[in-house]
Amino acid sequence: MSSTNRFAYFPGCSADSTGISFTKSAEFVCKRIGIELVEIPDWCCCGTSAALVTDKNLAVALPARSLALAEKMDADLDVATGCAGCFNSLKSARHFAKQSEDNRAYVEDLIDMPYSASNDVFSFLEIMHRPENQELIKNNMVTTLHGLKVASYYGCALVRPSKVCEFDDTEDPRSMDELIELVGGEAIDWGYKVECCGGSHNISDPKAAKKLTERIYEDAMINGAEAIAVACPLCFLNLDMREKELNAIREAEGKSLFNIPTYYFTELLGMTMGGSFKELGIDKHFWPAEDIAKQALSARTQSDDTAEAKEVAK
Amino acid sequence: MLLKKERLNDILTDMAKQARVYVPVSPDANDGGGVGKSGKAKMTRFELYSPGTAPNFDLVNTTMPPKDMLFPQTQKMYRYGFDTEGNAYIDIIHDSDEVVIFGMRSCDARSIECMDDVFLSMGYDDEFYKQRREKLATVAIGCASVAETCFCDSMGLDPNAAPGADVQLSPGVDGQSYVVVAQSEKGQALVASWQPYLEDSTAETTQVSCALKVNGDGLKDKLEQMFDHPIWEQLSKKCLTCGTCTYVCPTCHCFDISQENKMKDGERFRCWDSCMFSAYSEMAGNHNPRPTKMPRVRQRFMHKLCFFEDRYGKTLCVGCGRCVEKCPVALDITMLIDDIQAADLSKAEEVA
Amino acid sequence: MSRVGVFVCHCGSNIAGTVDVEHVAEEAAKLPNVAYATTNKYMCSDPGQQAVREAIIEHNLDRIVIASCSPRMHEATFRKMLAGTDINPYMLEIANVREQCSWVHKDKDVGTPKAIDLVKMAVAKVNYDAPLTTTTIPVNKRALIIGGGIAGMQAALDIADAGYPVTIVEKESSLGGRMVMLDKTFPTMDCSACICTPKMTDVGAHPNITIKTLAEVESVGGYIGNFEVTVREKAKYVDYDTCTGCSLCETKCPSKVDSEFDQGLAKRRAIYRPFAQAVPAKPTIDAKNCRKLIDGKCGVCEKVCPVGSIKFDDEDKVTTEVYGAIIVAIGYQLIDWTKIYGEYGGGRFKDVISGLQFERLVNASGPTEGHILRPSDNTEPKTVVIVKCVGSRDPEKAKSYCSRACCMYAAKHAHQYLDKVKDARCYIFYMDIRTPGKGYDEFYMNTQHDGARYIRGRVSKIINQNGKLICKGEDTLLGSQVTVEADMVVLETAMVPADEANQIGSMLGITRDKDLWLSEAHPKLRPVETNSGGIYLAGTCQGPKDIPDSVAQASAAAMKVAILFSKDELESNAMIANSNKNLCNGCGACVAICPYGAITLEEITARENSVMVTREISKVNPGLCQGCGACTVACRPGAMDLRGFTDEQIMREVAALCQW
Amino acid sequence: MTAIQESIQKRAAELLESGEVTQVIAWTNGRFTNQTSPLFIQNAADAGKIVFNEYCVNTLAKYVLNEKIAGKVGVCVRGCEARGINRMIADNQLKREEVYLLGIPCEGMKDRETGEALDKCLTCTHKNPVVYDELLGAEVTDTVSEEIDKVRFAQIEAIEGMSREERLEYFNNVFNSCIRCYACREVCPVCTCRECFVDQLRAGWQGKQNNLNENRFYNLIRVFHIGDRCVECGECARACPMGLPLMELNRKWIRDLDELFAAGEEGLSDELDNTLGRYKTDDIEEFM
Amino acid sequence: MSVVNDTQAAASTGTETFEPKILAFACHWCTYSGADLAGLNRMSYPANVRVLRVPCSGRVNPQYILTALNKGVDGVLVCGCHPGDCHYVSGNYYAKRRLMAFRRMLQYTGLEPERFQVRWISGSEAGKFRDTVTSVVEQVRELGPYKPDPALAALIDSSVDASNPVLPEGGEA
Repeated sequence: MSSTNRFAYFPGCSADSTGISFTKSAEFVCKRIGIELVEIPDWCCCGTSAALVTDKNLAVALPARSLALAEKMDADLDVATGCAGCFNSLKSARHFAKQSEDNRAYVEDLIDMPYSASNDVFSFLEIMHRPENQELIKNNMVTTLHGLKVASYYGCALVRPSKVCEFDDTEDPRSMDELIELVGGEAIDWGYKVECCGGSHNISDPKAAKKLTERIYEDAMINGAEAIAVACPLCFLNLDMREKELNAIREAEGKSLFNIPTYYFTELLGMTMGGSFKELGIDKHFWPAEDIAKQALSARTQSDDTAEAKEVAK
Repeated sequence: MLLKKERLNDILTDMAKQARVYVPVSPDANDGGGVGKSGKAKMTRFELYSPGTAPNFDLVNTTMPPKDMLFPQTQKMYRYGFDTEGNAYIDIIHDSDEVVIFGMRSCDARSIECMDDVFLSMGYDDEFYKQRREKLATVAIGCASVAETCFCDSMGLDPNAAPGADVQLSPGVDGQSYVVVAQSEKGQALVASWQPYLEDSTAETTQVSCALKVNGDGLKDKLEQMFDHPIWEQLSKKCLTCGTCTYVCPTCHCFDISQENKMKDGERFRCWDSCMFSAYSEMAGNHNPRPTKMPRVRQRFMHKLCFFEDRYGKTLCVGCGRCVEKCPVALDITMLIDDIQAADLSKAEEVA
Repeated sequence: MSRVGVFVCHCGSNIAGTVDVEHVAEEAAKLPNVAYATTNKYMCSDPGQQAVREAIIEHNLDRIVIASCSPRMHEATFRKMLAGTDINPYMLEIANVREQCSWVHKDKDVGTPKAIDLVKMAVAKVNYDAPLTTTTIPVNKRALIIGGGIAGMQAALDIADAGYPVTIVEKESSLGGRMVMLDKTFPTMDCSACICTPKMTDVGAHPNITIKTLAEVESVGGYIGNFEVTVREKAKYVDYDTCTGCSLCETKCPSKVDSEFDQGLAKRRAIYRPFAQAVPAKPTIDAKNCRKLIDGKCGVCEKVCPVGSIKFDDEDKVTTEVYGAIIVAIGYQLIDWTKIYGEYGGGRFKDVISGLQFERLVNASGPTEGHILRPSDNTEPKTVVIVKCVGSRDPEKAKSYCSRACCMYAAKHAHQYLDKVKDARCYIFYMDIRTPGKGYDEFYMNTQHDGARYIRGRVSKIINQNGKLICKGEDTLLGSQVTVEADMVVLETAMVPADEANQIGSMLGITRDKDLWLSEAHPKLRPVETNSGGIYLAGTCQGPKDIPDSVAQASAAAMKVAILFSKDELESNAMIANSNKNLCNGCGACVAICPYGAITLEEITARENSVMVTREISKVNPGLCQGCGACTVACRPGAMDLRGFTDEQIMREVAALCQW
Repeated sequence: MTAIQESIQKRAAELLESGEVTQVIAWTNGRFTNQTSPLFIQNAADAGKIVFNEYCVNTLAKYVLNEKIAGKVGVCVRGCEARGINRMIADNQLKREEVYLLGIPCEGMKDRETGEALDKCLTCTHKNPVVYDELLGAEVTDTVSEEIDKVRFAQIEAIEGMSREERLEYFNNVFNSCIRCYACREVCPVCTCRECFVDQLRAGWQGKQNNLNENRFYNLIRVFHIGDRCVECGECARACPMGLPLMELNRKWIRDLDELFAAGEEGLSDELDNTLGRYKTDDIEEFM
Repeated sequence: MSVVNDTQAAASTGTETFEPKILAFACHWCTYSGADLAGLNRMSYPANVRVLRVPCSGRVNPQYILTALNKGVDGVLVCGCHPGDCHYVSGNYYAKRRLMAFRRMLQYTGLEPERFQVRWISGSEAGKFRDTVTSVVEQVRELGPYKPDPALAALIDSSVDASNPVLPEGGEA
């Protein structure tokens, strides 16, 4: 693991589209706390989901190619990526190559490029969770979340399988919760941190997918969440984009409606560092997210939290 | 008489029909190998000649001396046991072949004289040695060059002449021929058998002398007073007490008699032993009069340079330089002689 | 010259049928040193043995070879026979011409020459046999038992009843171990305390038993019959000689801390007995929580104590004593599931409890006086989910082994719950049901009849929602997902070795398996012995087991000790390793390799080449050496040899064999 | 080199003068050009005899066993000597305090006849001493190539690549050439038995005859005895008057133990931990 | 010359099929009892094998194996308890390491792998004992006699004089 805050950056396909808010907010936070991201030249599709099911070789070759390019660019840089899908395929490819000399040679053969698999791969969550970066985040805060009740949703790809991801507890991850608490939010205890969001079923079996998404909102609501934090553009999409559809169905069924906006954890961090909603991409959400964010930041500034906020802001 | 080098092979081939002929061979000459290809040692020795063997008569000295032909490293002596009826028997094992050592140097020829003294004089003949000795003929070749370790002329030898050999070949200055002189009856018979290949002429022969000179004057007399001299302690420190010097020495002739017993029969044999080994002087009951390296080193050099001369009138070192070259720690007999000559005798008395 | 007698057995037709025994004897007679060779119909019979005895005298034999059945069969018989003659019992070799010759070869032409060879080998070896004797080691007839749980107590009582003094070293302040924490025991459902506490009392009152509580073994030296053991008894701050156990101090102490005995479900004081029936029935002060000992303010107990037994200046007591045998009964602990199972809340859900916590909840003298109440809100749970194999049989996350007792106590918990709570529902998630034991399967069936619903599958997730514990899992029999809304979840967690296992193991030279359970000497045939002579295992320190098994093993270990103590002196094995001090260069390779710790280095000073030299040589303890010979091969100098199987003997056998 | 020679001379004189050691073991010149020989000095005045150049082919470690009887021994240690010293301590033949180690970084020595690097130095993996009391001269920074194992085991692989018949012939040639002078044994810092198995005539391990069988037995058992402890100083092969490739036997053992049981290199510490004196229950299984 | 001892005669005359000599080291606790069990079950296997009982496979010094081959057996088999089952806890683990390395060494220097084998055979594996012994005998029979030093045998017989069957004078003790 490199100890510096300089990384080869793998943006992934969602970076400028569905995941624009993640990209904007993550880059904002990185800039503030001095994490330098050097985009990997000529990076390509990480091969997640699509390649994995069609061709095993492709599933290794695609991410390995980008990793090899990163290595070529600067052999000392570890790779950073935001998207959990990208993270998982990159990390898996490296894990495969690391397992034996034969595997590594096989990968080199596939991509026709030298690849030593020495550089590690990290997600933004893991990077920002590092103690030294937590310290930096704390130093850059200008306000807090004032006890905003946040359910941290990790999804499937960040922590599983544990032998590949080598990050946090597979069943009960805590890293995002700790970051939320760091910036003054209240990380609520809930049960669906790592349950399937149904994303992959949305094309093949949308009905099943909605059920999976719904139970996440449900548990968040029951446990009093005012917001859900995510660390993956796919999770985000599946929650944020579906909330309206879910409410429509629930309304028909006579069930209570959800009103829980979803944020990238980087947006929440960015907010406390003084980033504007536009800078962070909070204005780009499907489900309106600005109001609750505003409330969290300002409405309670007059409340009892003021003293504490100042304390933290220091 | 003159022998052209190109006729050597004819002579050897002829002789090999009558006798076992041993000639100096370097492994490179025969299989082009050396370690790494064949596993054969990087060393030269006398090997049994057969057509196809490529002798190397230009070697100044073989790594291993030719003493093995007379005094093999392992010599079976007899078998014994119980026969099927339960009666004891003993069968003596004899060698019966004629042997010619062809191409030995003056030093090696002298070494045979030393061994003759040991095994065939002073009223006791060693049967096993005698058998082999009687069937041995030696052909010496005078040295055309010397090695840096050669010092035979300091030990009273002449690199150009080996009076003890049955035949002396002296290399001509042209490098193409040898002058042949028979020096004994056996030699005359041998030379007679070569007649078809010899020319009745003569040539000027090369004369060489050793570059390494050692002062052996008064050495024996001085050593006689030095048994208890402290110098031995210092001289022996570097010795590993391996048997290299004794095994490459052409005159070392110590042996051990041992046997291999099976249940109902066994074999007695003798094999080289070395005064450098601790077991050499160990007695029944484990007492060892030479328990450490100092007395062993002292014994070896005293024997070579003093005791042997006492008994047989000649020094047991023939100046071949093999031990000088092969000692893994450069415990050099010539330097040792220098040290002895430089030693202060009064110290020996102090200790004594 | 030795005088060997060779005796070839016909074994009726067993040998004579395919081996020409007369010819074998004829050939044997021709072998060197064979003074006499004969045959006999049945060598092992009385007349056969008598014939040997007579031949020994008549032919002045000094060693014998018997060509007969396997030495595994009658070597001991013939040794015993020789013991009655002038010949040392070890001057004997057996040629196995039955099992390994006449029985496996059908043809006399094949069997006979082979038999002759086998005799040759035996003769070759017997020529180099040397008379062997055994040495004796004194036995100190005092036993040390480490651990005062049910296994330790049982072993202590058995040994003490046999008349030998016993010392129990217990790390807690009372005997009882885990068993006394349990409510009831399966399958009889008798009250655990009712059967355990009388044992504790018996132990406490037994004249042959000394109890050292709050004590730890610090070091162990010596060997079988002669262990030198140093024990540290921690300061109790209460003078047990004067304390009457009135417990007045306990009621007045102002410090309240979580009770270990009640698994954190109740509080205790800083001066306390872990539970009412503790033995010794006297309190100790927990220095970490005692206000007086922390900052000098308080001392209430001292004030209220009617007999002045409180001693705040009490110190640890370290004693070293000699024992002849040691039984290790340090038990087990439950795996700390909270660090491993995030999917079960990782300890954050108050109503997800361990089986041992349930035991305390259901216990009449427990924190709820036997009412099953949720720890979170003291309400009665109407639905309870029991999850089995938490940490067991889970090589990915925890342990790969089965903890053996959980199937039964899960059934017990279900039974107790369904018995105590009306209209209750109980679901048991299981992988397999393993109920081998008397009355065990019946008990499990009864539990099912009680209404416990067994679901075959693991719980994959517990979600805390509105005070309910949503347990998600799979019913692998139905092949469908199941979700149970539970009020309380009981995790039947894996047994793992006690924290001390590693340290005690290395102190006593007991190997540990991959999970750190202490290893028995042989998994089948020596289940309570260890590789260190005189050290035995009892109870769960050797591996997970239930109470009856623990007790049985404890009695077995006690029996082993009683057998040891029945002799005043131990006779060592005769065929043991032996170091030649002239050859030994003290390299210590044998010391490292000996599985019994039988070899030590010893300094000797001797004259060598007229100089006095001090050097180390290896020395074999005849009491510990079992004669495996592993050291002999490790000994490059050839100093170590094995009596009865010396290098020389084996080489002679090889040589004889090579001449067939 | 000259600087190191001077430091050795200086320190040897000081150590002897101060009485810290009773003797210093180093090298001195032999009779012939580029020939050196082990040197033992007891007087500071003799320190000038000490030579250190690129022909110091002798590894001095074994000497301390004999010399320590007279008192603490100062000895020059390069990588090879240092590992030998460690090994002798591990084997309980020597105590660390019985020797004073003058550490010398070494880039390898040359053969006086060919002027080429010695075989044993080509495969050296520790150019700096692994243990010493003081280091004379700067550590050799040009450390060991990562490819060293290819060199170390090149011969082994070449031989393994031969057919069985070829290997048999190859080693029969080796064993046939052995004269059993035991220089390999005497020079070896691992051979520390009080009486070698060869000399234990009563046990009858080794016949005294010189023939292929007995020579094979000697050479293979020599390796069995030292194989898991060999510090690869290469002295056995260098000392062999017949020039036999003895390290090809040692190295085979070394590599097998490393491959099978992760033995690693010997002589890096002075703790006793013989590869054949321990086991793992999950050791590789070939004999089911 | 006449003296050829009986054993040599036996070896050299029965030429139709070569019958190898196999030495099997068997540990007392497992393999030896496995071999006994094979007898008890009246299994049959070739008579070429001679079992040498040792307490434990850890007692088997590699030196025995080479000695046995040198002295004239054609193959050596070492058997012990299965790893983990050693009566003495660890003997067979040590044996495994030693013999594995030694076996590789013998093969490296040119020995046929079939001539030295190691097998774990428990007290109940009578069938495995029979099968192992049978297969080793067959394999070695296929290889032919072990001739470690062909030159040596020829040399010994070249010159024996039986005409002088007396003790030499002054013979050594």
